[in-house]
Amino acid sequence: MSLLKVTNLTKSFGGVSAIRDLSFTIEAGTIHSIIGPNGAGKTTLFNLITGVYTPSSGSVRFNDREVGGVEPHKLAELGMNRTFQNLQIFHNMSAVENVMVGAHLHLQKGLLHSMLRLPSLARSERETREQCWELMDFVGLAQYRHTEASAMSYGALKRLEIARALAAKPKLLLLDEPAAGLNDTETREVDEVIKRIAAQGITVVLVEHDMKMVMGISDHILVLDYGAKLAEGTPAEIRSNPDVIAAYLGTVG
Amino acid sequence: MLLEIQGLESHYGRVKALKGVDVAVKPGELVALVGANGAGKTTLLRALSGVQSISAGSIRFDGHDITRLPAHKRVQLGIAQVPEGRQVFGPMSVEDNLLMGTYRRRGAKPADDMERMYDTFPILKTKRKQAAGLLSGGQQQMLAMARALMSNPRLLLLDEPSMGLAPLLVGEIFNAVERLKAQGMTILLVEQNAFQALGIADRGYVMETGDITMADDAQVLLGDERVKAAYLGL
Amino acid sequence: ADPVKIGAFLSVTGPASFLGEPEKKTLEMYVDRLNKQGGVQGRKIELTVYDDGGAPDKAATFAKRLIQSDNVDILIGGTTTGTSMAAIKIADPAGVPFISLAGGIDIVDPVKKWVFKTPHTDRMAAEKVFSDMKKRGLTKVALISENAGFGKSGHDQSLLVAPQYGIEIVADEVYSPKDPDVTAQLTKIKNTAGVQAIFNFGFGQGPAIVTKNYKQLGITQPLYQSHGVASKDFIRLAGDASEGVRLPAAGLVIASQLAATDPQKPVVTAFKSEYEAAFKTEVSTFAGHAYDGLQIALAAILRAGSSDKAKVRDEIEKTSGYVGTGGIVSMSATDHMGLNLSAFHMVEISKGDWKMVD
Amino acid sequence: MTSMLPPALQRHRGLIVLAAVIAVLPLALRNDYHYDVVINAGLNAIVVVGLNLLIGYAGQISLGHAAFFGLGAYASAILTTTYGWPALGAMAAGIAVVGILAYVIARPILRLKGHYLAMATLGIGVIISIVLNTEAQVTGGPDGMSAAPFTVLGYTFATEQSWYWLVGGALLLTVWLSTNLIDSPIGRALRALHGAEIGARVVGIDTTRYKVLIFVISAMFASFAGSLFAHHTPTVTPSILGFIKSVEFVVMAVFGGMASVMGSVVGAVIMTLLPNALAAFEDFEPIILGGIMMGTMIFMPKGLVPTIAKLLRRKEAP
Amino acid sequence: MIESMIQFILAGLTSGAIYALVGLGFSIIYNASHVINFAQGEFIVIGGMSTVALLAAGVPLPLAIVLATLVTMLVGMALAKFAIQPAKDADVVALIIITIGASIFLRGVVQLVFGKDIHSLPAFSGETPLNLMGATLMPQSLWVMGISSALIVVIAWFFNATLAGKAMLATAYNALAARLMGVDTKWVLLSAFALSALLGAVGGIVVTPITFVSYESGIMLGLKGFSAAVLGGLGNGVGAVAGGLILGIVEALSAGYLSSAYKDAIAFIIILVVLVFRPNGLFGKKGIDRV
Ligand SMILES: Nc1ncnc2c1ncn2[C@@H]1O[C@H](COP(=O)(O)OP(=O)(O)OP(=O)(O)O)[C@@H](O)[C@H]1O
Ligand SMILES: Nc1ncnc2c1ncn2[C@@H]1O[C@H](COP(=O)(O)OP(=O)(O)OP(=O)(O)O)[C@@H](O)[C@H]1O
Ligand SMILES: CC(C)C[C@H](N)C(=O)O
Ligand SMILES: [Mg+2]
Ligand SMILES: [Mg+2]
Repeated sequence: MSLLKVTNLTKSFGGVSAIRDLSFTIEAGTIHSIIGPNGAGKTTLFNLITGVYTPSSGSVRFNDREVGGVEPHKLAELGMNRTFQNLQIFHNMSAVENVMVGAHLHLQKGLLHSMLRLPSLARSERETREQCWELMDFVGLAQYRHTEASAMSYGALKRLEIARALAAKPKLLLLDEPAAGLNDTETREVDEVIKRIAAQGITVVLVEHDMKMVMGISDHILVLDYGAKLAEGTPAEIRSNPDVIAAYLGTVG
Repeated sequence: MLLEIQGLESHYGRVKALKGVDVAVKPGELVALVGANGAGKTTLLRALSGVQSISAGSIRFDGHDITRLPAHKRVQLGIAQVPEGRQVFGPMSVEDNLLMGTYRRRGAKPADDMERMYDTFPILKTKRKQAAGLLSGGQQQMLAMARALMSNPRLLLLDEPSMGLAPLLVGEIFNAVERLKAQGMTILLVEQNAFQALGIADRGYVMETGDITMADDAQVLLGDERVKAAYLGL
Repeated sequence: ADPVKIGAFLSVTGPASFLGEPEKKTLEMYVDRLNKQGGVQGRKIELTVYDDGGAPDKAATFAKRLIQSDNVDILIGGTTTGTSMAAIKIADPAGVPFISLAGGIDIVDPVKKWVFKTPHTDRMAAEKVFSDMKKRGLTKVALISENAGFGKSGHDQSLLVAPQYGIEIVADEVYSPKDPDVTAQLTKIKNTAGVQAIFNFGFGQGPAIVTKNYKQLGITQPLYQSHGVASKDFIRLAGDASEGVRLPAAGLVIASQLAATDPQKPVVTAFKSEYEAAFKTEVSTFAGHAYDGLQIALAAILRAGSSDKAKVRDEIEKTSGYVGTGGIVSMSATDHMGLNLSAFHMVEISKGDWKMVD
Repeated sequence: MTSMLPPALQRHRGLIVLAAVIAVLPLALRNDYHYDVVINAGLNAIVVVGLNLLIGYAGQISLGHAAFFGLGAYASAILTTTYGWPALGAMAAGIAVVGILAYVIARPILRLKGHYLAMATLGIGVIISIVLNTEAQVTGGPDGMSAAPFTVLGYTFATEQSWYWLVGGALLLTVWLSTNLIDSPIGRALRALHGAEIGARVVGIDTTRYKVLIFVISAMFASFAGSLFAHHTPTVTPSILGFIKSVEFVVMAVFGGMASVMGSVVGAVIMTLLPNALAAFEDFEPIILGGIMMGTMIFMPKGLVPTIAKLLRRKEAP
Repeated sequence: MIESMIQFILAGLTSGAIYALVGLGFSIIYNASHVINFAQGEFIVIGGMSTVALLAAGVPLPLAIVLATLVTMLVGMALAKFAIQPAKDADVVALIIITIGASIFLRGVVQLVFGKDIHSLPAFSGETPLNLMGATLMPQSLWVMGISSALIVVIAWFFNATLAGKAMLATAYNALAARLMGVDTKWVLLSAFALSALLGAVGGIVVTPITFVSYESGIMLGLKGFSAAVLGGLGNGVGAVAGGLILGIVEALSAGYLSSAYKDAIAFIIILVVLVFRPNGLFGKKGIDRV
């Protein structure tokens, strides 16, 4: 059974369709990339899958359950999480607190419990902080353990979002251009991180323009153009697809 | 020298982000600046544009000391920037964003320039009445580039202009930069895509935690082992 | 000797500043003058004034401050009924004599041991107006009142006493203190069948706007105001529209028109000229309320021979035949105001000035 | 120095300092008026601590909180006098009613953002105040009404001293509960939805639920303080729940420091004492008060307590 | 009863035009800085009061109006320069508190300089009511409406058709980017305050013959103007005017047909209902945060 199944999905803004009649599936345990020209609808697709937008029509099934239009926090509970192309950092908090917010789902949230600060809460807070520090180390942010988010550079914040998403222990992780703003060496580090995430059994959906990375780690690639599917297949198939080369890769790929 | 930076220091609160940076750019030169996340590249460009406070050092532009000059006067002198994170005027239309690029060019006829931008980035033309904030990330990046060019600057500061662009467009951006250089524009280019940046640059600087650690011809840097290991992923 | 301490809390700012400001000026001027003349019984008078801005809760705090912290011997003030009522809760239990300058009848009815007041009550204003209407054969009356302290309690009193004068209230509208326009309410009144007169209860700018809108709509039935507008400011603001408006007022504003035999005449004439000489603005009855309050207090202290609070209170209650700006005051254990309708005149505005009609 | 304290105490540094101040302050209070001002400051502080949970932490502004304070006050006044309820019962009823009311209005209006939310809360405050002003048979209208004395288990709080300890205790309780709340996953969720709402939703935070929750809690704090106020003040009048009063509460919160529980206390105390202290300047009072407000916010835009805390931290650091 | 209906609407238009003028002032500063200037009401008071004082000092009305407007603009610019600009790192709430402080401060100054009396001005074209199908309207109301309409046209033109206007908007949307485009953002702030002070002063002068002016008039007018601006959609000139007129008309119709005691409450209920269905006001732009 596939983890995510998108069928005839359409989203229009005013008269313009950003996603049109799109169908595809994502198998559990794979790294699945989505590529396509700027404005092809990749981020919109992420927004539809994660509940930020409601589909105009069509269906999104996650774990065999219809989730089109379901609110993002419910999807997070079901095991979906993501990062953003336009960063969604909590600038009013420290780096590690940003990650701890990611762990929210798994923490005690009783009102009385919190207001009276029962001892179990204090303990769990301590533990969560430790775990989140480890996650920061994992994505290569060890040096930012005690930094405020507002004092971090763009590239560091991109990784912070990955750590935050991981803290939620997702089944499905959607990454929107995780390597943007990273140099080749840093990109390789993120590459490693993604592989290790996948190795833990988390299904990864990746939107990325860095073809070296995409071709290197993807099990499967979906190419979008003008909101519709242009091609689908293994990296090797995509790399040699003339339509993809014309619309997207050019000769650089 | 068109641009001469000496001993530049800058702080965020108590954190020193620039620790005495020296950089010089000759007229018509294309200079690349590479460095890891958090090295201080963005901070340097912000300081050059006058939107980041400077605690020591000096900046000379075309013979004037502009260290203390307010941002808008620097634009007037011909310094334009494509900032990190694009910084488009979200609620304003694409066209109005481009118009804002001509703000300091009184008497200019923006219409022609605008057509040129639309030729380079056709998607912007289709979207010209659309609010800039609704564009996709890559489309916004094109807009930021086009907007800066609308001011027809003498010195163009580019902070990761290829970020978020599709491979075809990355090529297009680098081509455009080369064209601008050929037309005589002076360019300071910050790029994570160090390989390509150094590939088209005359000279390059390497920045590490607020310091310039290497400065040389671009080709030399491309061949340098340390550069290869740290920035080119080789 | 220790000074005599008088504490005042007044609405020098806020919606009732129209009233509080002249009250404050009056108190300061006379205390100053008396001190130059040597004070009372050789003791200086120390006056402390706080501005409550018209807010009852602030008034209560200032009353507490005056009593507890400034240790005043007597309290004067409460420009409005609301601030006075709040302060009563402090002053009465604390056992400090308190002379209010506000109109609400609730201040002295039921009688509270330590509380007195100087202006005519809102009930008396209603009575005076209704008796004038009755005389003119106007029995169907539209009421329009300000939706706040004074207007509201005036409104309630009007409803209460109307039947005694055979008056029927056929329309009942309100407006907010700062409304820029009340033509909607007045149109409603205009369209109410049988209205013979209009009565407006309020102070500040509201009544002036009511009057102007009344003129604009070309309403022909006579317009009555309360003693809340007994200040030249009203005429100045309402302009021509105020011609023919009637209101009850104390003798002060019509000093020169009082009969030569009127015992109030010398008192009000003197006060009026002193006030106007000092401040270059025309006197209002509100200044008079403060003047009366101060005089009653000082007289009581003189008679008591000390500022002992209990003695002073007893002496205030014994005030008898004091000729003030509001009338001739004779208090008793059951009447802590001591005024009757006789000193309340019906005044009509004519050629931009007050004209006594009764 | 403070870093030597065990963590539990360190978390409550502010609370400990506050308790110490409350304990010794009576030495400086010379008469009932002084007590009165301090008691009012304490009551305001309770409202503002709650309001700051909403504004400072969750980033949702309310320009109508005086209405909740006022409703609590009127509930206590009406129930204890007209209906003869016991004080605590009336207080609980007031808190419950305000909580329910806040819950009902929270859902539709908390979808609004920024100034639109400010407008909506302001409107609700004004509407409630007009109702209380107009329905004079129940509320006494503009003249207001009084509550019965505050009697708990046969003990009547009659003296200012007894009120001082009562309000001091209530404030400490409020501060303690609020600090705990902030320092929990719930508090973090509130700050997160302030920082980036979509980001918060996507990692699993039901932002609507938390906004409603904190709106209701802060309204209930206000109602609680309002009930106490009703029993302490001679008369409850509509002026305590006007728009101006709501603005005052917000000013206190921002002045003391957004997202700072102790800031709220300090802000409330200063902004309550200041007008009293300036009363002697008569006509110059507004100029001085306005000047102080502007000056403080210009030079300490984060508010008093966070700015001073930052300065102290800088000194402490090696 | 069509006559009274017309009368109610005329009454509403009179109040509404006043609210609209104040609302426009809020919108301009909002457009340039996203600050809600709670001292906007004070601009009205300063404009009105200075005119009154100058008239009393023997200055002829037209000159008095010009001088009073200049005084108010100076005050507005001083406010921007000394109170708003220095607080550059402050977030919006802190700036709002500054403007609240400024309003208290200015109220104090006005009270000291001009006293606490309530003042009026002579109506510009007499006090003879105009008759309109049996309903009446003061000529001054036409002045208020006329001037509001003229100002809205000018303002709409400024923001939609001039680069300076667009630069002002751009500054509010993204001050950093505006500076990188060469916009002198300090100057923008200064001119926005000057402009909205001008609007306030003009408003104060034309409404004083109707509503009077005193040092405290600014509070209520400020509240109504803010409501008008939000109802219409912040930053939108047409919206502010529509919001003001709707507010005025709802108040008048409620007073006329429902209950004068609850007319203000009804107006706020309408605002709430509108906001529930249109969270950015009637004409406000939808938020455009993309992720
Ligand atoms: N809320 C919206 N309103 C209007 N148009 C939108 C909206 N969101 C997206 N669009 C349009 O839909 C198209 C797809 O945008 P999207 O952000 O999904 O592209 P993308 O594939 O992620 O591109 P990029 O690689 O540049 O990030 C774009 O043309 C964009 O302008
Ligand atoms: N607003 C800020 N407050 C405090 N520190 C900051 C702030 N912005 C940046 N810094 C710090 O200053 C240093 C330089 O940051 P800068 O953004 O200039 O780096 P960069 O070289 O542009 O990195 P990137 O490649 O990630 O964009 C970093 O250590 C960063 O953490
Ligand atoms: C006319 C005045 C005597 C009114 C009085 N100040 C009051 O508010 O009650
Ligand atoms: Mg995208
Ligand atoms: Mg950077």
